[in-house]
Amino acid sequence: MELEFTTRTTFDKVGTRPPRPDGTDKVTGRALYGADLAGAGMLVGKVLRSPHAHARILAIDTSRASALPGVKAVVTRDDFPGIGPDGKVKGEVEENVWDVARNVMARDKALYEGHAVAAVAATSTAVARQALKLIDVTWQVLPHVTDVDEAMKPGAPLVHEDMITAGMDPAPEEPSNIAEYTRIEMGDIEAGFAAADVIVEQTFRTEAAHQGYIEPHACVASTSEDGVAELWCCTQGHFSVRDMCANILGMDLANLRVTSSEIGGGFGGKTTVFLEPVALLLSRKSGRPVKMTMSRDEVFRASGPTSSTSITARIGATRDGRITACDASFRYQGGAFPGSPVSYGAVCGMAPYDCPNVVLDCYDVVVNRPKAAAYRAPGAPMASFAIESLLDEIAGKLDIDPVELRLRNAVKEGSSSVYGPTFGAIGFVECLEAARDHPSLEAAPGANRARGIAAGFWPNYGGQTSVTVNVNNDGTVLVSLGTPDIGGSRASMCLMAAEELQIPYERVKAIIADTSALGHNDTTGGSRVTHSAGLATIEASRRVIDTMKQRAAALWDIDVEAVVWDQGCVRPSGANAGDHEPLTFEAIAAMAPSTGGPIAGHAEINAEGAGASFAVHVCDLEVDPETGRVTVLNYLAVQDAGKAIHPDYVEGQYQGGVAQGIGWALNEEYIYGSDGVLQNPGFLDYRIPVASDLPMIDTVIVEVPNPGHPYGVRGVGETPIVPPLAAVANAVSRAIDRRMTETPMSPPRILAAIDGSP
Amino acid sequence: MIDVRLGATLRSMAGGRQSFPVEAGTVGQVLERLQGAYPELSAVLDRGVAVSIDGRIYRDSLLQRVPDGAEVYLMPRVAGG
Amino acid sequence: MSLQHVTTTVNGDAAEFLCDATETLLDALRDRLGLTGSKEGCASGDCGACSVMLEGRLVCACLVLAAEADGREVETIEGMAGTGELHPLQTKFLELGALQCGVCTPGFLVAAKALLEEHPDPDETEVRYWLAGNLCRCTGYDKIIRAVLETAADLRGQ
Amino acid sequence: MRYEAPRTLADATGMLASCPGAARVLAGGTDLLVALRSGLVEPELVVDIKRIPGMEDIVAEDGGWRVGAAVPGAVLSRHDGVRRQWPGVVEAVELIGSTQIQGRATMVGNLCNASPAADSVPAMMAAGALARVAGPDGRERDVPVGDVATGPGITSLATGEVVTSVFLPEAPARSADAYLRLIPRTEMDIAVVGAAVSLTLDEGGRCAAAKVVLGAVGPRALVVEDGAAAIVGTSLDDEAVAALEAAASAAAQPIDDKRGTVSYRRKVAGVLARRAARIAATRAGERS
Repeated sequence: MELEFTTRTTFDKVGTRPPRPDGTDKVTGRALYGADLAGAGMLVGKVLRSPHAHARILAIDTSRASALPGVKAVVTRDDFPGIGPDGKVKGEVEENVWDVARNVMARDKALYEGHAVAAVAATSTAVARQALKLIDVTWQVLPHVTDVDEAMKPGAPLVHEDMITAGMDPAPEEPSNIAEYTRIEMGDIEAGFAAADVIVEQTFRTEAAHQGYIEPHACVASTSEDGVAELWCCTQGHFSVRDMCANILGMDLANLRVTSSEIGGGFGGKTTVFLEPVALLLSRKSGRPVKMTMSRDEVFRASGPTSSTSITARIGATRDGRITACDASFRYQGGAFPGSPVSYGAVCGMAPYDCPNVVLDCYDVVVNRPKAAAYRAPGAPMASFAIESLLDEIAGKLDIDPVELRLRNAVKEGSSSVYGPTFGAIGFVECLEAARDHPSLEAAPGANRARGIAAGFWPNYGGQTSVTVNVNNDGTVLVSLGTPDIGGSRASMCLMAAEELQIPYERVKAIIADTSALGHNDTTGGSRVTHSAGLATIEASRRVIDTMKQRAAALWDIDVEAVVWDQGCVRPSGANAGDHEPLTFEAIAAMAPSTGGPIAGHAEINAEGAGASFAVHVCDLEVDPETGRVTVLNYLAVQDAGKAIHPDYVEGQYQGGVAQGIGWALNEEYIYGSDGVLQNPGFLDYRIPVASDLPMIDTVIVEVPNPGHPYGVRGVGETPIVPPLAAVANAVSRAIDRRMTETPMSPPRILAAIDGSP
Repeated sequence: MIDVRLGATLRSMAGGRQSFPVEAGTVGQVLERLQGAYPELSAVLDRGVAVSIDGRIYRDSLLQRVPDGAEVYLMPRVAGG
Repeated sequence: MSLQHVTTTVNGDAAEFLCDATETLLDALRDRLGLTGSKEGCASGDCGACSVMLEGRLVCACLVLAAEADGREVETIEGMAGTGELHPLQTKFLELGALQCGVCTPGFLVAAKALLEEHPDPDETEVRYWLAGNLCRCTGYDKIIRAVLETAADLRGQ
Repeated sequence: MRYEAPRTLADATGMLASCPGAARVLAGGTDLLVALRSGLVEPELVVDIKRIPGMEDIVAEDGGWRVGAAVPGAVLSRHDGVRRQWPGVVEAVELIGSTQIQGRATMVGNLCNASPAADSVPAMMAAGALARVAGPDGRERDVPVGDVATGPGITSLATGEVVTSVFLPEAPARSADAYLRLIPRTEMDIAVVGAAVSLTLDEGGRCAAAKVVLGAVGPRALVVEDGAAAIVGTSLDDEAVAALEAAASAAAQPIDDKRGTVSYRRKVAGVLARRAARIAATRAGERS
């Protein structure tokens, strides 16, 4: 379906900051999250996880566990139907379900420390824990590898013994840990470097970060004897949970109804399944509802952190600061299965710049770590760390202001993107100018202090969306959405419906409906919801208006073409329309039962036309030269939102992305021991920023409307985490006069750089 | 005639050729006719692609019209966090 | 396994429950008393999502044994609003959009209320350090800190 | 597991002594509950000592202060008397965890947990504090706090023994203490390095006596005699504090682990000792 619209620029309600419809439940503790549901006869499910980084499972004996009083079901790999790599996929599943199935429960080998190998359902947590201790697994421990560069070396332990690198011509004959190779190429790289007056080259490394959502994964599954099942869980996409679970368990989609609870953060980490198929199986075997929750250490060890990376990049530029060439090698590990976001990352790193000659080599590598999941702008922050650091080096060598250097190379409408197509309306130049002109840039840093600047990009996407707008007889409106609300999207949908319907915001409420109530909705992710669900909400609202116009026309006995919708009323229009009193939205709603029945609008769309969002960040910080500790003093995030529907939550996305990025830059990391065991699976030693670590985070919302949305909306959630690694690194590097090339830039690492030791 | 180009991330998968002319009126026809006419694109098409038409990216819109002379790129499908 | 009988006061009401000796106060609140407003984010005292008041002192309910609550008074997020009326902190959090996913919000509100009762006029640094045991991954803390400072000013009548 | 909350010390020590399996004392519980939850310890008995009279009291004694084993940080840090005499001890206790942790965690618990990185232990040692230990036979003994922990997670306490209080002696005139630690964040971390200095100035402002103690750079807190010697008799001029810094770095016996490297800890031990000495001297000067 092709939606017809022209992008609006003046608004009555959109752009205001009313309280969110789900807010009161959230400030009173009433809102129900994944672990908050309880049912009669509910069992507790727990997972036994591999203590080894890499080990063959020779045998699993569950007899002692099954015999323990209170244990109602035990499942292992033998209970999972085999899905071949060509397994038929039901519904919309982006991920390779075969890999997801093997990640959910180990088959022949445990591929990382924390990989699930068995699960039990019991009458209490204590019994379930005891039962796990009674499961006997016979292991053959294998050599392991957790580092991306080590994993690529010939002779490295093979995570999958039969994996041949895809994308190489000719295909290699020997298996390796390189799952896929992609080359991104444009122009003439040799000529590009030949034209350069200055060339900079460095190798960069970033350690894996975790999304760090505060709510651990949780679900309740209930399966009846007839095979019909219900699942309640915290997820970014209950439709895709349904589709993945049904695939893994061989169920019909109609037999599984999934309800998304309130969700306590996701950032990409709740776009796949971990516990859900296991809970459904345990429920099927026990005949009772089963609740499963991850402990925090399970979240770190066995959900989906992001990739660690190793990147070598070289950029050339002319004396006047024009980038002439970039070649780079991006090496990302995606954990124990293929699918690291390496090529997205590579593209996003260079996308802000008009560079005619590019070669980007991308390696998707497997290692003995948990399977990477999406994390906010997957792959982009690491690539931008490398590219934006090198741009700062060029700015330094050429003595050009770093914002000015970026302005000289910034893509604009009509520029070719590094990934091919020509950019439409984008706001990168506007963001750079807003950053340059912002008053916070006037304050000059002092001793041991410095400022860092970096840009970021994310393309955003649309996707399948289904929304219903129901009009009640009292004139209030209920919007049913299928995209879980993580950061306030219900408020934005209510604003857009109220804007279209020209009724007060307070008269509109929104809920997240379950998978039985709406058509398919893609997952909340990729910064798509305000754009796509917004588009569908607007479309559904317009259908409500169409129906209201039809009702009024019928009532007045005139053609529907002779009525117009104007300021929340249906009015007759034109010479022959007669002299009828306008009917308000409320009046038509009240007459609905006697004029044809309920009034509802719905839209089932595949939203296209997502608009890319660019950002520019400015970080001021101070380094303690004797300890290497960093204090962030000021931070400014400028980003193009297209149109901010609810500015509080747009600012909140910018500020939240900045905080996560600062954490990743300074302290967050996965630390593995030589045994391949994660050493810091908790919030004590996986150090996400606390309130006292951060300053206020200043924001500027740039609004260059996206022509692909009736209100000009661009997604905003991903881009804010792209620039901070480089913004912080550029500031630290200036403060200590040494280039920092690794994250996290922890105090020991910074002090080592200051002292010149390795 | 529509000149379909490969986005940068896909070029290495198709033996270096970058431009593939086809007669087509919709995205669905574009993909179907590419499949028939250019066996070297099978690896690209099998992995699933998005299609950029004049800078706007379409992921699953086989029915989308493609104007004659439009800038058309095949792209990898991107989701996000 | 024999269970222990605990008599306590929760949000001003008498409450009794049976629990295993290893259960925490958080387990008891959520699983025995159905008060799921206090959240388990870590079970190790690092995230503050289970912040409650025990005998008038701010604590993490995950670091208190349920049996310890015998004869003690507990206040949770569920007791924060008055009858039909939100606490000024709750109102301000809504007004300023000081929450996104909302799972840390109960802990922040309980902790912030304790702060304002002890320090009615905190500066930004004091608020940040007082709330350093409450992790938020969505907001970058900015709007939360502003909401607490603004509520403090409102309560002082400024 | 059994939970008991005895009302007398004799009951507590008796229960602990007679328990055939592993038994643990519960005061603030901020370490014990984490260990319980993770399955690191599975005691048969947990004895909550908070209902024993006196355990939550801070009492003046011989010009100093006796701090009960169940006094949480939140109470200690509001105690003006202790803070006036031993500001470094109080700031060390205040650094343990968040506001919520402060509502529970106790100085004695920090001592008996025997972590090499315990914040309050170097500060208590620099203050010359004594731990009072009660045994099941009804006898009490006082031991220097530095003798309680003998290694990571290991104490010198016998079965059935409980530390009931810590005595902070009267601080001499013109003396003060300070404690600094290095953590990557500003809060919610375990010390990578900790340094406590207490010192006394003479009437001329020169350092008459000093104690320097380091945390997190050895299997237990380390007394740096050479560091104290480097500043005693000086006016804490640059040369003297540089000697202190060098002595502290030399004395440190750190390990490489997830929280820091040997070279980093060694260097920062010196930096923090120097900075803590300067703070202590300034405070002492203000008190003369």
